Amino acid sequence: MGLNDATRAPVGAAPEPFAPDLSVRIGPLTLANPVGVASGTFGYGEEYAALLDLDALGAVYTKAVTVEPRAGNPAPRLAETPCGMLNSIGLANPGLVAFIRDKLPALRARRFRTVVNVAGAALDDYVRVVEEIEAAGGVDAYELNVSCPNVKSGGMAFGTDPALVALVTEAVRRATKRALVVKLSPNVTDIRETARAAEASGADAVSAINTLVGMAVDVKTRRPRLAMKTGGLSGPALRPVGVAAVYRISRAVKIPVIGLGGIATADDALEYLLAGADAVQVGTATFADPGAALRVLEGIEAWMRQNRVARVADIKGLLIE
Amino acid sequence: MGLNDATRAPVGAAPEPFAPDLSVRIGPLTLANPVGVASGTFGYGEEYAALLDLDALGAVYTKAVTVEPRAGNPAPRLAETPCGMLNSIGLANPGLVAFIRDKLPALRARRFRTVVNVAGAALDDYVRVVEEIEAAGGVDAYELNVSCPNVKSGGMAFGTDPALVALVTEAVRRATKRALVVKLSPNVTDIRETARAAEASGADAVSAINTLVGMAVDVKTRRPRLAMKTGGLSGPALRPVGVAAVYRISRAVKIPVIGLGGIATADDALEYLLAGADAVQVGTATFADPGAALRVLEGIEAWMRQNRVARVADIKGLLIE
Amino acid sequence: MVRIDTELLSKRRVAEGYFELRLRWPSGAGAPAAGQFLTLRARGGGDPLLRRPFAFASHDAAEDEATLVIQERGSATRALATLEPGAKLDLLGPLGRGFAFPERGTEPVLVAGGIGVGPVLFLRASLDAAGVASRFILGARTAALVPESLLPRGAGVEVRTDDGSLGTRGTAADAVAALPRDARVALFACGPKPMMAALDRIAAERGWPYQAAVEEWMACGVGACMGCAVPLKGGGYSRACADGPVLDGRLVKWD
Amino acid sequence: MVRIDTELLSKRRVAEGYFELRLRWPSGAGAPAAGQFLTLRARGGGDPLLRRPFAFASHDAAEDEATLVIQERGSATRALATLEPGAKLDLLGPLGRGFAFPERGTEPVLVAGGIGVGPVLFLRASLDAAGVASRFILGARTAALVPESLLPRGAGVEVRTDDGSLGTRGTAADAVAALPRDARVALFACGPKPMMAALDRIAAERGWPYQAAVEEWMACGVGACMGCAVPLKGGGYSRACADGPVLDGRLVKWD
Ligand SMILES: Cc1cc2nc3c(=O)[nH]c(=O)nc-3n(C[C@H](O)[C@H](O)[C@H](O)COP(=O)(O)OP(=O)(O)OC[C@H]3O[C@@H](n4cnc5c(N)ncnc54)[C@H](O)[C@@H]3O)c2cc1C
Ligand SMILES: Cc1cc2nc3c(=O)[nH]c(=O)nc-3n(C[C@H](O)[C@H](O)[C@H](O)COP(=O)(O)OP(=O)(O)OC[C@H]3O[C@@H](n4cnc5c(N)ncnc54)[C@H](O)[C@@H]3O)c2cc1C
Ligand SMILES: Cc1cc2nc3c(=O)[nH]c(=O)nc-3n(C[C@H](O)[C@H](O)[C@H](O)COP(=O)(O)O)c2cc1C
Ligand SMILES: Cc1cc2nc3c(=O)[nH]c(=O)nc-3n(C[C@H](O)[C@H](O)[C@H](O)COP(=O)(O)O)c2cc1C
Ligand code: FES
Ligand code: FES
Repeated sequence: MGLNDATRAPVGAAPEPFAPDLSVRIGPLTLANPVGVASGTFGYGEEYAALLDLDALGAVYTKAVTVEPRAGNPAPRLAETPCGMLNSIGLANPGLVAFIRDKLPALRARRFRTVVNVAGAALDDYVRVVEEIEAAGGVDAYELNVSCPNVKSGGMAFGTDPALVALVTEAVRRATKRALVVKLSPNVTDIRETARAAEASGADAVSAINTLVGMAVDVKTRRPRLAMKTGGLSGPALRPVGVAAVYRISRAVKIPVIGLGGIATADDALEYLLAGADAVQVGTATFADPGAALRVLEGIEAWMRQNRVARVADIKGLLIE
Repeated sequence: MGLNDATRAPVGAAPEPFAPDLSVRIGPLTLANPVGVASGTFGYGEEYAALLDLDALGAVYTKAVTVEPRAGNPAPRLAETPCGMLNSIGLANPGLVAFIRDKLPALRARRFRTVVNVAGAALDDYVRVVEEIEAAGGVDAYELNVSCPNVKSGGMAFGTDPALVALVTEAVRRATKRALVVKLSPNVTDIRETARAAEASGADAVSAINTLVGMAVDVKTRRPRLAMKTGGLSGPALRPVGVAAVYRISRAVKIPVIGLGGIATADDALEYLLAGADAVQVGTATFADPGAALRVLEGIEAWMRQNRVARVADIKGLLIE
Repeated sequence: MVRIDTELLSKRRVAEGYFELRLRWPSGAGAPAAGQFLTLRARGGGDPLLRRPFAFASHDAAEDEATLVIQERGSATRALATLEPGAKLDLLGPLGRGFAFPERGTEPVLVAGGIGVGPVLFLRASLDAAGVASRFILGARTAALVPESLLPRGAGVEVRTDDGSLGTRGTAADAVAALPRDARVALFACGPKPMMAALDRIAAERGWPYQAAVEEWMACGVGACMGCAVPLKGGGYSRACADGPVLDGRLVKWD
Repeated sequence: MVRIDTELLSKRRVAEGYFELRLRWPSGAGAPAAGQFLTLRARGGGDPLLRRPFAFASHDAAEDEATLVIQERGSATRALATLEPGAKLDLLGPLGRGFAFPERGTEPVLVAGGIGVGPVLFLRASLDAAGVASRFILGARTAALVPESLLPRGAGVEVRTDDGSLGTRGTAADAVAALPRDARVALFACGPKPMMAALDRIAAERGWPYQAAVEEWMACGVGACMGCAVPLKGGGYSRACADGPVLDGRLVKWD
């Protein structure tokens, strides 16, 4: 691995061809590149098919799948905040059966890696979703959403207690040999504890961060902007919180860390990779620019070329502390 | 208390004169109005004296005072982030003796209420700062900074553990009869627990929130933007987190809640007041607009007039849930 | 559905706080139908963060042009109001499902309330082009909020204002209620919720079909985020962006 | 120190990526001294959030005007570069402590590196006005980065470029090192840290006084936040905004 600050390269010197290796390993799975699209912001892939080359993505993390169909929370479910947004979707999804019947075939036909985001109200729900999708086949990995702040009796309790994170991780671990990612909540005192619990219980990677609990009030109508009052904050506003989380987690566990939260540009993603992430996800930024994830990918590749970084996994070693 | 949506008032009808009562009670203390300037963003008041009428402020929350003088953290200490900023000042302050000698006389001469923000590395430090300032006299209240994320062996440990919050609150409570505010950290799983601990231990109010732990990396230099790597996120970006915290705390405790985090306009402050705050502080916004706090105050007063709200404490009752 | 960088051709004020934007809409982008919308990115950077949805108010395939009618409400629409011809626009569209053509034998009644006028004007023009006669009712608070220059020419155009400052005093729903009960009306509407709810009551009572273009906060605009939920009477939700914005108004829970 | 809303009078490009802003600076705002700065709010709203500091490059009390020399670096300076005369500016100043006049009997040597040129030009003009002769040395990477039209007229003006494309090849510090060791030089400088550090070594070795204008990230600009800490050799920090920006260069820890 060499580092060659291209800004200092002698003017006119043609750089010799250099092809960085963009692939990333997550347990048994190899992603073609480090850039995925975040759960809940990209449906099940097809919604954005007209707008970008889906197969160029490293991975699609699906909207959460639960055992039963869920209609989701009352409206309004969205509110914009400074450089960010709040959502209280409430895990709206067609449920396990419809997912397997209606969404899986299209996902199977794609070249990108499919990571199914799994949620539930109880431990058995997580296991059941994974078992039945395993039986159906055709996905590449699971991401356990133990951290969604929008469901009262659901994810949040799991995600903030290391012992519960361990329980759910262990149980799902027994149900699949595929790559297992545990998605961590930032709404905790020390995110390293839940990360360590996931690692010790067999997770192949952790992803961080899910949304922060937030609220906004419409002063004119004097009502909370979301029907559920509080929701999850995402977008550039929370990027510093995500980068700090990834920095800390990556120094506390040995498994890969998938960084997300406010990534909109290649520089944003490189912040995460330098801070210790092995891969990244682009969420809210897709809403503003449907091609954001691909532009992030191109920018990472260009940066690696320019700086002659051979492998994505080498980037974290370049942080000067 | 009446509510009269002025936007629906018949055109041309002159509103009858209406003078809202802006005062706010915090334990034994009455603030002339609900708007203060947040600790660490306004020095000890005099720095901004040329730029606004200090005496119009409801309160000045001073930069933290510690027993010993502190030089603070290495530079750089600041970084800008989307709609926010990171700081790692490290409680730089002249120390207790110099505070009493050099800063207190000017504070005493002012009409605004002085709330001394107190920090320390150990329980005794908090008590000592309060005892000696009590002996010197001339301040109106104390705000215990048990939540500063920038000092390794300091505030953070206190602020995230309800038992420690209780300990330090009790100890300081014995040292003063003046209004005692405990400033809570948002870097916890459930901020209601630390709020309840403060209430049960004799605090007259809690203030929320302090900064969130965050980090930013300069991709060009490949270094963390702050010398201390992580720092505290403040500014509009984190306002939704603060509003949610205040909403939850205000439903968990009976003592007043002082809301802050990202307030830049009167509407921002009204979000907090509707969500359950009894008073507010303006922090980072002062950097962009030195007169921000006074404009917030004017806007709150105008809104109260327009909506015929008699007392600040009535505002929280107007939230339609 | 495409994302394109295109440009503003002209802008003009059409009522108090309302303006019409004419923009280049290249044929490769696909022809929008009445009721469909686009989303627009107001400014680079993080603030405002989300794209903003606006309904097409017209489309001219021969000229590669489309128009929007926009009301200044907040930061993004204020920024739009200051744009000059030639300004670059980042657009995504056409999105969503537009109005379905009225069944043969029905009498189409088009109802626009306030800023809902754009898609209803577009529908009127489409019906005109197909040789289908329709009634056009516009409701507004006051005369200053009526974009008179945009109103369709021809028969069957009626304006109601709350204060009677233009046209008949009253609401658009009053005008609909005044239609003969036994007419075979097909309602098409876009406007504020109270108006939409009033039309729903009339439609239910009289058994009229009712195509309603709804408005909800949106994040993705393409059906991926489940953010734009419109509650249904039977329980559950439709997505304004992908199942709508034109929904069966009699299934929507309006209050 | 005041906060004022004032306006841009003119803008001109003075080197590659450098431009000079001429702005209205009313007499009521207080006369700035060389080395003092102002902060400027780039845009309303939250992004960019903080005011940006810039040194005064000149002040004309008779005309109520001041100038800044600015380099495009990021979002705020890029936004400034697009402003047109008449644009409103939200300014706070004059801030900080400027250069102290040289002691009688010393030979003032003024050293500017890169974008540090503004305050050094201002100092030169102030000394000229006081009838004090000074040497002016400007260092830049290459000719394109030298704002030639701004360079002082008269004797003792020297330009050095790293690549020799204008003036002598070499750095500004080389030029200072070449001065006679036993001259009673008083150094005044503003520029990048490596240059400032090199001057410190020369000043220390030869016992020359050294007034250094420093640059640090700022939040408040008025001494209230402790954000702009400049580390000192003896331990502790000075605040760039309130103790500086002109500090005793021999006390600053430059690396
Ligand atoms: C399918 C669809 C079609 C639309 N067509 C048009 C159109 O043709 N012309 C037009 O002017 N507007 C239309 N709108 C509304 C338009 O999207 C909003 O006015 C715009 O997003 C406001 O952005 P802003 O930044 O100016 O205001 P903001 O600062 O975001 O909001 C200002 C205020 O406007 C209200 N508001 C804004 N957006 C919405 C919304 N989506 N739902 C409910 N209330 C809202 C809120 O009360 C808010 O407080 C449409 C919306 C949808 C969903
Ligand atoms: C007292 C003082 C006087 C100054 N005088 C001038 C002047 O006369 N002319 C001029 O062009 N600039 C001057 N500066 C620097 C100027 O403030 C910055 O260039 C400006 O804030 C950049 O804002 P931005 O949004 O364009 O760039 P940003 O996007 O904020 O930053 C772009 C890059 O510039 C660098 N940078 C920006 N600000 C600073 C800083 N304060 N310290 C170190 N590195 C920084 C960083 O590497 C950053 O990555 C001065 C700074 C200070 C503290
Ligand atoms: C509308 C929306 C829906 C989301 N739904 C889910 C979900 O179903 N499961 C999940 O694990 N995370 C969900 N998230 C969280 C995102 O995957 C991501 O963790 C978060 O938004 C931060 O990243 P961002 O700032 O790039 O959006 C959702 C986020 C948004 C904005
Ligand atoms: C530069 C800076 C210094 C701060 N110093 C202190 C401090 O000494 N004590 C404290 O309790 N909070 C301190 N804070 C936190 C603020 O008082 C406030 O809680 C936080 O910034 C959120 O409010 P805001 O978004 O309005 O700034 C500091 C914040 C900033 C930005
Ligand atoms: S806005 Fe995303 S589903 Fe409709
Ligand atoms: S910038 Fe706040 S003390 Fe200098």
